[in-house]
Amino acid sequence: MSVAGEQNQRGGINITRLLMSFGPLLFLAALVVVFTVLKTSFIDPINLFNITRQISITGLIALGMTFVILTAGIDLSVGSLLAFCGMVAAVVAKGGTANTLSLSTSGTQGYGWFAALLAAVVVGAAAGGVQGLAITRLKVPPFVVTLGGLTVFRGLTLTISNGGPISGFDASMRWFGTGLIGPVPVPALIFAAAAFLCHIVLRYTRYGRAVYAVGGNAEAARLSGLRVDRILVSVYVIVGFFAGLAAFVLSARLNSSEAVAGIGYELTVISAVVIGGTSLFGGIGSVGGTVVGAALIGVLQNGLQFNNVSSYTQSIVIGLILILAVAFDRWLKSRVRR
Amino acid sequence: MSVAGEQNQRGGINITRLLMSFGPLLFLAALVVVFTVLKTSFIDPINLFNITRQISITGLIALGMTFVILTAGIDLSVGSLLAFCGMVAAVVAKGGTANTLSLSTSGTQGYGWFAALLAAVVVGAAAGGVQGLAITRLKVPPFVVTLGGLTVFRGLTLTISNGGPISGFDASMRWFGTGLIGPVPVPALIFAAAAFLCHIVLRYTRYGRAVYAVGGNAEAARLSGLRVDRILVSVYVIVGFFAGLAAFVLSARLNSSEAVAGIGYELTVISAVVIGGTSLFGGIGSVGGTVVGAALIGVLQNGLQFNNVSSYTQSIVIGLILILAVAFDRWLKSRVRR
Amino acid sequence: AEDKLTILGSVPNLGFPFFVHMLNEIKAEAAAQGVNLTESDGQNSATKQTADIEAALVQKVNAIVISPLDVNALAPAIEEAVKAGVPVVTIDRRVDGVEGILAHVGADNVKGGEAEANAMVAAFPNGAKIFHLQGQPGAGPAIDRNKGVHNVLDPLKDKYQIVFEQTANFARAEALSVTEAGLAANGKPDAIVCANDDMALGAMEACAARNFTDVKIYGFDALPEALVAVRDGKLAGTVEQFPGEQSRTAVRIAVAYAKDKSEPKEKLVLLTPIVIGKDNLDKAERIGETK
Amino acid sequence: MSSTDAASPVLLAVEGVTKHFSGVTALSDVSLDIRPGEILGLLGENGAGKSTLLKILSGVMPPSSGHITFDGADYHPSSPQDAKRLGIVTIYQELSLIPTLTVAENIFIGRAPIGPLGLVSWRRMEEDSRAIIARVGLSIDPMTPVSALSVAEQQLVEIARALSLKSRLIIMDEPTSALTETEVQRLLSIMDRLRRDKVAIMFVTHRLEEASAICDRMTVLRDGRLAGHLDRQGGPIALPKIIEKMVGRAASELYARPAQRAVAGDVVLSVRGLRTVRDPEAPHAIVLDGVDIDLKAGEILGVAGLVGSGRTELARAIFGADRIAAGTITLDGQPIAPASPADAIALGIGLVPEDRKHQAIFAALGILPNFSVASLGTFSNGFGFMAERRERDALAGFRKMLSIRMASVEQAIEGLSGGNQQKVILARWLARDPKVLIVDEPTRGVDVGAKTEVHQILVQLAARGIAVMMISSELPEVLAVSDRIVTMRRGRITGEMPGIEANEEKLMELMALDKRDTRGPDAKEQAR
Ligand SMILES: Nc1ncnc2c1ncn2[C@@H]1O[C@H](COP(=O)(O)OP(=O)(O)OP(=O)(O)O)[C@@H](O)[C@H]1O
Ligand SMILES: Nc1ncnc2c1ncn2[C@@H]1O[C@H](COP(=O)(O)OP(=O)(O)OP(=O)(O)O)[C@@H](O)[C@H]1O
Ligand SMILES: [Mg+2]
Ligand SMILES: [Mg+2]
Repeated sequence: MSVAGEQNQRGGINITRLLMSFGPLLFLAALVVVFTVLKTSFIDPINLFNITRQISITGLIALGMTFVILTAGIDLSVGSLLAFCGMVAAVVAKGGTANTLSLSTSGTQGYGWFAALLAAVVVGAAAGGVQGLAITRLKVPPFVVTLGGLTVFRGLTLTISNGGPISGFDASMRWFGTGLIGPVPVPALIFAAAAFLCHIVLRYTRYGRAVYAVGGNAEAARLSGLRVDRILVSVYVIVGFFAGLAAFVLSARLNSSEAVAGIGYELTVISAVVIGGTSLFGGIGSVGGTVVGAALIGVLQNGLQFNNVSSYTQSIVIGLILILAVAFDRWLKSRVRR
Repeated sequence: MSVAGEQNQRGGINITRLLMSFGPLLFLAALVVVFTVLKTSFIDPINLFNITRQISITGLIALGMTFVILTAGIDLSVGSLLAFCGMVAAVVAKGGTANTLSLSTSGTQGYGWFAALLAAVVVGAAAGGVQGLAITRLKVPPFVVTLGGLTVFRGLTLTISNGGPISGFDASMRWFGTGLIGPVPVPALIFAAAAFLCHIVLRYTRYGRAVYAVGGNAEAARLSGLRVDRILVSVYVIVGFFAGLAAFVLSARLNSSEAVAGIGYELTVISAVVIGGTSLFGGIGSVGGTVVGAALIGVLQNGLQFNNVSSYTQSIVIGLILILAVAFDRWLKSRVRR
Repeated sequence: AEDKLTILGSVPNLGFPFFVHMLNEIKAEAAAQGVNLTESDGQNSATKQTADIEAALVQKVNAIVISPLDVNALAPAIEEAVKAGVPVVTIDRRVDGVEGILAHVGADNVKGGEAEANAMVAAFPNGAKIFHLQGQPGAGPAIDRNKGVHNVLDPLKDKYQIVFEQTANFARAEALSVTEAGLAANGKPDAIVCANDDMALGAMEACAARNFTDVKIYGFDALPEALVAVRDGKLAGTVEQFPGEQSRTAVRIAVAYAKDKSEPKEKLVLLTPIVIGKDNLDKAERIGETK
Repeated sequence: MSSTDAASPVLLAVEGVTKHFSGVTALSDVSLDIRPGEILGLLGENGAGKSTLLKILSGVMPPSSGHITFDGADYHPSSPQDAKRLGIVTIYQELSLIPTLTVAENIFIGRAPIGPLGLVSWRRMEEDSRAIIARVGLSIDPMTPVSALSVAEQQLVEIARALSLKSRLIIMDEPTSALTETEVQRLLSIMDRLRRDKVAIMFVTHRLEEASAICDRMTVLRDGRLAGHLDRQGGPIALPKIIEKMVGRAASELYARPAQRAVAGDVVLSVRGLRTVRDPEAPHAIVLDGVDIDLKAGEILGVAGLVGSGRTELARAIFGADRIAAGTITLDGQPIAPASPADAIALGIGLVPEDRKHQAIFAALGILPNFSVASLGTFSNGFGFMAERRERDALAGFRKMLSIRMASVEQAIEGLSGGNQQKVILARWLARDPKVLIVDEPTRGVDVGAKTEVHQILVQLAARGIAVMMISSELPEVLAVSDRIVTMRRGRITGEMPGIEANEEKLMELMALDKRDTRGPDAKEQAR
């Protein structure tokens, strides 16, 4: 290989890198342009902030899911776990399962927002940890364990709340869902901060390296001295933590924790991660991609609703665009071969 | 290697073989015993036939899904595709989308059960084929393509029927859902025949062995001269065909094709396949296992219902048993050398 | 307890509070009548509900009280029960075309949708700009309620414009984000008509966030939470279909027949749905739960 | 051996073939030809482009430009099937067996014997495949899944499969890299027989003695270009001539025995009575049957043995990768019981595994993370953040020291040639500066030049006081680098001698008192 070849190679790699992150981003930009042309008010700050707030719930879970999928795992239980953590948060916030129906409760009975938040994330992380242990100790594939979790957590949630919602939180808790800092919705800020943190962890820490290694080749990782099982458990703890955090924000936003919350979220969340370029076979992917993937789904849904497209047609369009976005990304990458 | 060693080895394989299929089977047997002890009428032939009829719908799709998962693929669209094919069958059977509500319609307007059946399976196979082509040509992972398919087919179904069901088929069509041959429900017979056929195809034909090879290592299969892409497309055609067949049987049984049919079936179907010992990583599995897996889920649901277990508790128990069944299977296999 | 009668009480989906209430009332009435109850949750699947009926027939229940998920899809199972000589009373959703159903107790969802739209029309005699949030596409009540709303509004198209019509799948979180999009795209509407209370409460949050407190929002089902919102003036109204009364009546009819073959006085008991507003809160069945 | 019949027509001719991979030119204007009944050696350093050329010929990838004819007709295969149909059969460098299927099914992939009803006859498949693998000296049960076989056994299965296909040209990309002398000899004699049957063979190997012994002609590649052709004129082609063509300068001695070093120091690692259990996940693994072994600081201990003698198991047991049933391991006088590789690594033990693709590399990841994965602690600060600067500097050092050829450290490791991948893995362990380094087939697939470099590295490590245990199936290599050599057979140590006294005959005698019979009665008894 000649020196010229080497330099060329290096240039090639940089272009690939750029395109790898730009593929979904280009697609996102195109969507925004199309929707703006269709209806200019689409890019009103109000609407854009709406979108950021809307994607923040599934986006938070998608951050955790990125860790899981990077290890070649999957977590189907996130939607149910979100409902479960939300219910736990509600019980803690209100000091019981009794439903105070007044929407302006001062919440004196309960333990306040901080305890609720703590309860949600701790329960989420613990539930994730239990699933992680089932995966590593019982050697049951993640798909199966978390599919079981999907029904178990839903059953637990319904049992706690007896099917109904628990509603009415105090203003300090609701702020996390509905508040603004300047013009920016609080949930969007929470999502941004969490995404930044996850990016740093995955990109710049020893732990992040280990996650990629385990996903890239678990056997080689073990023979390189990584504690593969611990790392696997940890990613399910992380996704559970984020499900808990998302549950808290969602409950705060709706002023209610519902037993039916989060149904089908697993597919939205996994879509966001995969559209963002993370490989379901592990080892390849990034937080930035996931954020773009979540944004793409959010923009698509909002934009179609914005144009009052019939819900039947929406389903069809969203499904096709999902496939096309990933196909476009693949095609771009294949243009610039490694 | 000595002759003694070889025999030993061979013996080992047979025992394992047996246990591999017996793992879930033992679990199933245990469940049946437990439910019978709890309530003797559980093993009434009527109830057992009810169970076989109940599992036949998801069971049929699970047969097709076995092919897909053997190639390390997945199909999330089956539930929506079922609804779509069911709607197509209804339109053909009734000659339009008009809803005749009477149960005793003679269906003179439509094209009869055979045309409906044909339409359902052809549309199903074609839809599967299109997804297969998207997977092989656009290089989009099966998870993504069929997730897109999940929403696209649902949207199409709703569009055809404008949200409502299409009901009221003639007696000859309904026979496929509600008829009996001797004491045996027709859907159960269809399922049994299809399972037998799939077993023969997978175990005793070159095509079947190629499916295993592609799932074991697609690149190696390609280097060995197999037409990997064609085989991949074919398995999605097969699962689509079975979704169509299941749709026909379901519509016949309910005397109605609903736009909301099949929601969440993908998870039940994949559970059946995986509980039956088929590996989500491809290359390992069997039709027998899938049948046992489907039966296990059916028995569990029926048995819990039979004992009037609350539906919330049912969710919890089903989720846990799903995990335990697979864990038990793993544990058995790890006890006995291959 | 050997000779105690057993009845099956089956509802479409216990994930929704409406049906939890319905089953609770069935339970309470069954206890009051001194019969055993086998509970069934359709889990939003016609096949599941069918399977539950089949299991109950094997167990030889004495009567079935059922709110079918889908009247067409459950018809064959109900027919089977009738053929097996088990009396069936349907609640809320009426199954046509099956001979021999003992009785139906219900309040028509189409009528409910009409009542909801009429209440809105009455509140805006001069016409209004309307958002309409529909239920889960394909689900029976979603279809019927949608039909009812359109029955009233379609002839009045000129005055009552539906500028934004989307599904929010009966879910609060979706209603919130769908309404947000609607508000951003179309500005403030005069009224939002929703196919259930959960969506109404979600829409309410979205309006509150934009300080659009004078939008009249209508829900459906008269859940306690919605009743409180109506009381506080945050929702304009919600449709009451008396599910509890329906359930109790149905159980009474079924048990009476099962005990001594006494035919019900009426084969068809129809309760007229009403819209609960601030002024008639006391008519709401579950007002007692709002304390 | 008959030399090529110059009169016979050319079977396959390659003219001016070039292949680019986004910026890299893997092949540039390469031409060669081969006739029926001829064995053509294709030689060159790691990354010279040999595998790329062979993949083009077997239809895996198209050339960027150039012209190929087969049997006088244009030949543009678009898939491996096209090649197969013409009777071109390939044994790939990266093994291409299906791990989840049985040996028999792998042999009959796509052409399972069909019974009367058009259904697959499993009985015939089993019987026929038993005969086919017997040809290459394998006597395993054909119904064993391939995933349970060792690398060497897999390679033999692959060879057996290729030989069982009707072929006019067989392309072999490093078929012998995992084999020991016995199997290699058997393969060479089969090749000779095929030559007499007028089959053409293209043969790639880094073991030049082998190539010299069997090839009629050789084509040598260097940096993707043709470096020249060599012809057997009367006798075997001499090694120095080959090396000179390969590296472009006069050859030094191939396996230069490093100057004898100072006598080794204290015993660092001591193993007594080591036994392992039969692992249900790897039922074919050799069970260690009471191994005693000592490893001294500053020495290279060579471990020789036939395929399946248990050398890999010994390494894995010491490294904590497999469960131990009985026996003790002491490190620096302290008893240790590593329950996982992480434990062993923390104690200062390193292992370069034999199966690079499955056990060592992270194919999709860059070279940098591949390099530092075992030393994340060293290359990160107290807060767990990576010190990337230090990491890059360290890699740059090793890149120079081991002359690793790469475009950039960002590049995915799968884009490197096999030899260069191996060097990255060596660098991974060197970065940890272990007390004990076990290398299992360290030069598998590594070219002569690099091989010598690896040997030098091992010697330097020993000189720094590291205890090195080298498992190798290449006896010349064992003889060249080892200070001391032990031989293994059937999970037991069968002999030991100073490197200086050893020669191939003595070792072979200790390694192979009887034929490959690794699962004999005693091994089995032990398994209970
Ligand atoms: N898929 C690929 N993408 C990019 N570069 C590649 C690819 N395959 C091979 N190369 C490059 O082409 C060159 C030739 O590689 P090749 O595998 O043909 O070497 P080789 O002679 O077989 O080496 P070895 O003896 O190590 O097997 C190398 O520089 C390698 O990095
Ligand atoms: N990673 C592994 N995990 C489990 N078993 C393995 C592994 N690698 C090799 N084996 C087992 O080792 C057996 C072959 O013996 P082994 O490889 O130990 O012999 P060896 O003396 O190391 O010879 P060689 O290195 O030439 O193969 C195989 O049947 C295989 O089951
Ligand atoms: Mg090569
Ligand atoms: Mg070995």
